[in-house]
Amino acid sequence: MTKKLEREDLLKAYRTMRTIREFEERLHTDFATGEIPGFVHLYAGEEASATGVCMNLTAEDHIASTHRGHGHCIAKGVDPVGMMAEIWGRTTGTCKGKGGSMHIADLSVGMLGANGIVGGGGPLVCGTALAAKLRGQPFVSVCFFGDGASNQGTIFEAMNLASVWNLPVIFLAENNGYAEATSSKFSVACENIADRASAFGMPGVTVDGFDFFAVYEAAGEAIERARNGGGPSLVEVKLSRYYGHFEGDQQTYRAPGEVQALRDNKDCLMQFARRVTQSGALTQADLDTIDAEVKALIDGSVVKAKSDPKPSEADLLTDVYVSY
Amino acid sequence: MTKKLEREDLLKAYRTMRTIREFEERLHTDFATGEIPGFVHLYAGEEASATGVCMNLTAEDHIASTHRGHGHCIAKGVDPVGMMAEIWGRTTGTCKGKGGSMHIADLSVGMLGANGIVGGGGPLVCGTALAAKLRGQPFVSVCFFGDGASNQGTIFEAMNLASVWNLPVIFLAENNGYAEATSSKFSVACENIADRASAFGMPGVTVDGFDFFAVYEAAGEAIERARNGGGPSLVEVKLSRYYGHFEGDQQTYRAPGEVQALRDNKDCLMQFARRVTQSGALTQADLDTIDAEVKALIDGSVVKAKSDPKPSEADLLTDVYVSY
Amino acid sequence: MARKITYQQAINEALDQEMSRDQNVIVMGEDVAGGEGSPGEQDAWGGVLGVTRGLYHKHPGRVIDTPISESGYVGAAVGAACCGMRPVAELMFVDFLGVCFDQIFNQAAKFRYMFGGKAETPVVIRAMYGAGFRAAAQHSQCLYNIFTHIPGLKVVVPSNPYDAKGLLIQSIRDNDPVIFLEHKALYTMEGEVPEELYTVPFGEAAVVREGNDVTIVAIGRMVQKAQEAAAELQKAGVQCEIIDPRTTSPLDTDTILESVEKTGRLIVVDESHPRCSMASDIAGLVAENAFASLKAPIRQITGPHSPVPFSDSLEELYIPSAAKIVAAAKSLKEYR
Amino acid sequence: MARKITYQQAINEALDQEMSRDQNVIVMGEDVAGGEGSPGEQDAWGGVLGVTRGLYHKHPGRVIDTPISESGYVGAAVGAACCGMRPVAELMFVDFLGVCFDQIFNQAAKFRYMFGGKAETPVVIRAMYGAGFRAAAQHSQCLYNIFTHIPGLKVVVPSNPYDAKGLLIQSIRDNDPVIFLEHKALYTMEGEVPEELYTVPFGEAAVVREGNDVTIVAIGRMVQKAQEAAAELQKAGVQCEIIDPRTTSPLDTDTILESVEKTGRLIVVDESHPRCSMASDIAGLVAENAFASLKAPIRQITGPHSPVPFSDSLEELYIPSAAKIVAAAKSLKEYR
Ligand SMILES: Cc1ncc(C[n+]2csc(CCOP(=O)(O)OP(=O)(O)O)c2C)c(N)n1
Ligand SMILES: Cc1ncc(C[n+]2csc(CCOP(=O)(O)OP(=O)(O)O)c2C)c(N)n1
Ligand SMILES: [Mg+2]
Ligand SMILES: [Mg+2]
Repeated sequence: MTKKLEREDLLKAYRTMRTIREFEERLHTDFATGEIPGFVHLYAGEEASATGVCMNLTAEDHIASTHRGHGHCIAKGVDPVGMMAEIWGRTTGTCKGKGGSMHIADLSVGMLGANGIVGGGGPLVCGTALAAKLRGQPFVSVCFFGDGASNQGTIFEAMNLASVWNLPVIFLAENNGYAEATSSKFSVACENIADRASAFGMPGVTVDGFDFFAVYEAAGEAIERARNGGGPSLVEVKLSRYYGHFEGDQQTYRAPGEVQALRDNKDCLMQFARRVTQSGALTQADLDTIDAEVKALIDGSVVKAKSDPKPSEADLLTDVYVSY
Repeated sequence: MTKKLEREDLLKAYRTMRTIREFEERLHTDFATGEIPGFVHLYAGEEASATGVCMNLTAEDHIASTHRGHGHCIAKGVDPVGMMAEIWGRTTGTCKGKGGSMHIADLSVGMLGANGIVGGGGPLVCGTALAAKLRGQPFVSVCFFGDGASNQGTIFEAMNLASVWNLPVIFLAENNGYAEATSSKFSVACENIADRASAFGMPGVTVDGFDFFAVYEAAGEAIERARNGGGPSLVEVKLSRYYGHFEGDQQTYRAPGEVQALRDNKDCLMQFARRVTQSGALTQADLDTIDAEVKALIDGSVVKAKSDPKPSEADLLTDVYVSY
Repeated sequence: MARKITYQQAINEALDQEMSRDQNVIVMGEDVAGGEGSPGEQDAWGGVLGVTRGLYHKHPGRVIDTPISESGYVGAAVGAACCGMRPVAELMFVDFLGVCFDQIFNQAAKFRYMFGGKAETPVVIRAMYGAGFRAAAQHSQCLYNIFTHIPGLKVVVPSNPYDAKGLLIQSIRDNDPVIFLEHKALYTMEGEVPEELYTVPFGEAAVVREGNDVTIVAIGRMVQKAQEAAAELQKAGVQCEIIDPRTTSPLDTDTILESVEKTGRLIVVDESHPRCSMASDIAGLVAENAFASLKAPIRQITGPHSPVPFSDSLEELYIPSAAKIVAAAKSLKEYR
Repeated sequence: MARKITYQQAINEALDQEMSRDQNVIVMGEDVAGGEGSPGEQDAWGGVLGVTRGLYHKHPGRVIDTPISESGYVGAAVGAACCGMRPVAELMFVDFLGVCFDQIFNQAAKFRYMFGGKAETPVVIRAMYGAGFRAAAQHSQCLYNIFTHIPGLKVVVPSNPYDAKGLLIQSIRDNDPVIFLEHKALYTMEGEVPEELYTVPFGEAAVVREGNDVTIVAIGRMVQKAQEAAAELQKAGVQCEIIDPRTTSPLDTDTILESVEKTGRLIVVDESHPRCSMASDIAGLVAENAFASLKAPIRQITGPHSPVPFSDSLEELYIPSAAKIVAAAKSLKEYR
């Protein structure tokens, strides 16, 4: 049984989801001004996944993320202010401006990095999990990956390896239906990604990724099993991204109205708010307070990012090696 | 239904299996003299697999093979005399002495090459199958791979790709229980390799690889389905190699008596001979004739290989490119 | 030949025209067919930056989307080439070679030799390379050095629209495996490009500018930087000869050596990292074969020995600049 | 230090002693633990050529067999390194980098930089390289060039048992990702090796032989060829200075440049293919930084631009020979 969610937990979950949403909506707006450099892949719409999973984790647990990594970072505890500065290419960024959106990492909170290489995280979490296992520590590792990534050899190899070594790893497939413009119905040769679990001798389950509580429960179960030496699991969450593959993508490959319908009917924040207020666990005022605080936080992060300095020539060649 | 085996077919099957066996036994003997260069991985014991599969194929069909490729080559119709010369490093070899045991290929009979890279053949057969499909030709492609290779990312990717593109490919897993010294019970995280088929939306079946007829039937069914546009299949044959991973391997990782027991009780040639003579389909004299002819062929191939010339300086830089 | 189109359009046109000419030409890659299986508009994308857009409808069945399985589909392209197809596989960013390199360098590149000359593998692998997009360390590399090192591969680095079209057509018709690298910062570059089919041969460098003082060999996008520098240097009385090798393998060594024999001074400009680079390759070539003509040290101007940084402030410092070339040329001219 | 052991034993000993000293050191790879799950003798193998044999019993639980999933387990080693382990992953043959290169060059090599200095990845990847075993095109390559090109990696190419031990210990203790390459033809080479732990630092070349006429920089196994040649040349009155860089990244440029400043002549001997090679790298270095001292062209002696052939008759022609070095040195000495 996963831990029951107390008031504090619910507040935290909501705050996390709202922070991610606000962060992404703000980036969407700011990107349109042309000021934000590089590629930005937004996580808006998928907040319940990162949050539902990471609510089961501590800073000693590890996660590996993807190109669409902002949500995972925030949920795992990376400071959004540093993240915003990073995305704006500032020295105050999480990675001092050298990584950018696709490479935000913070090992101090167990965040192994967004990753520009689809499927890159699978092998890495086998390593962090192996370390925990060899040291006799009860830490688990989670690899987030997409439906597109589910066809990458690294992910398959990692699932087999985790099973063979009986590692505390959760393979968390975020099936948002698309890899860039390509449908997962085309690219994944079986019905559900979770069906692949049996090929690697592990349990697999598919859950509604718009429902924070469903994700929290399913991931929690897998994480608890892993923590107790029960080995790896595959958890598939079905969800959707609201924005394009990256900013600039017009999404004409999607059905007209597809996103709007999801926003209107399935939105994870909306569902969460309805459920916790209807059950009386939280009040609308609780949520409004968080909304306001989060908005201020993100606004502030942008103001700061814009005025923070960019790295200079002296930074170009530092940190290639520890020593050389 | 796979084609019924007539007398000529049975003679051909036996001749193929006997040729492989004789070829490999002879290499085993000759390797011990120290005269044969490089790495040699023998197929002895596994003849029913290559033969049972390739009896369903024509020269227009393609196969991709492995480091343990001699059997696949012979069964697909590569000339054993050229192969022997190749293994001895002679200009008269199938690859003019430039490839050696691990790279014997003959595209004129649809043999895409042994492969020094475990799992290398999976992607390649997706290409030959795609070509046939685009051209509207009824040709199939078979990828032979081992239990060890079944954990390589390339094989997983190829299975998914073949399924997504609905290609006429048969993934033929030769599960001989070991990858070098490592057990397939350790390395393959599910019970049977064939269990992985469902992860890629294709049928999977496991058969006794000592039984030529079982392999012939199972592969035949999958091949016919593929020829008729029914897409890829995974066929696992369980079998054993009699010799070490490569020549020189003492096989101390195997149970004492393991190989001898298989030779005594399961040998594919023995079983085949018993069945066809008992049913009256062939006589012992038929088989003896083939044995003698094969022995003469292989003896002759060695004599020839030993006296054939080695390549010379003029050959070193030819055939790197078609033109450069 | 007054028509001007972009580098990106030139590539699209080469693919289109070759597909029309030869049914064996197929295009495959992620989203090259616009997003297979998706419910909206067909051919919505044409690869990530739209380079193959429009081919899907013109060449039904021959523009093929793939799962994100680079080893799988690049290897499939190699296999298809073995039986006479002429596949053009798109690797999107060359930085992704790490997930499919085996199929390129151990399979495609070596078949012909390993098989004693009995195989032809006319596959083309297209990929974007280069810095300047704020795309950071995993989406900004050059990596042509790695391909150039491998016998059996040919490596093409067009620097302008005309060459892009002619070299891509040559790549498709060529009977060996070809790595065709497109600098992403050149996609919008315009230039005169004939409408008809033509080829630019491999191993023939272009002398982009003639001059007697310093030879500048520049790769891909760096040709532009060399041209900027040369215009500047002209004012300072330094006459540069600019050579664009167009293909790094085969390399037109004669043109390079002849130029250095004339000028006695060499700068190589290569956006990639410095170690075991095209810069060092050409420097080594000249130090061995035109030594007697050299009047000054050979200068290599490359990106630094560091990953490509994200922040624009750093990335601009990272990329070799015209200013560096100017300074190097002047110092060579003054060298005694 | 009179004890003599082989190169292979030196590597085994370094692993053994480091594993005893530091519990964070683990060894993983195919059959390095002798064949997990098999019914017969335990620790039957120790990697394919027995290099890790015996470690399994001495260090229970820390010598770990893997499936044939190089991306998987090399990446796992990288991930484990990120949280303070010191994994030594064996890639068996370096030729297999093509199935796991991404985890090495885009992940391990770039973490520190991409993450703004906030990561350490002390992973070691051991692999065999080189020709001479009649192992043909996919099991005989050098490929150190490729690793050397990549910023963030360190690349080690020991040429003798003493260095093998000391450099491997340094590799394990080093806080950056290290590629440790073992020439398979050196495994049986004997040499004096101290029993105690010691390190050989990175970026410090060994001057293997002193001489005034020609500098020979030789990589890995080529140091032996250079020594053979130097002995021969001595008789002909040509005094060679032989430099073994020991690590190609970092490279001890000072020792190389100082030597060329003394001799004025350089030969680089590199078993790999010629293009974008260590041979060209060092030639380029010297042509830029010791130009004024050069009395003759820089000669590169490498394997040819072809895959490694199988037949012994061809493979012997493929590998750079002492005779070629002798001829080159003589021609440089006579160069006017
Ligand atoms: C190895 C590799 N191949 C291709 C890409 C380009 N690419 C980046 S994201 C992406 C789609 C990923 O789809 P999915 O895994 O479903 O994640 P999503 O974007 O839907 O979150 C692709 C093809 C890449 N970065 N790395
Ligand atoms: C990519 C790669 N990894 C490792 C090897 C080394 N290797 C050669 S054969 C082999 C074992 C293969 O086992 P399996 O697939 O079961 O085939 P079998 O030898 O049993 O026929 C290994 C590990 C290789 N050649 N290529
Ligand atoms: Mg997706
Ligand atoms: Mg096996």
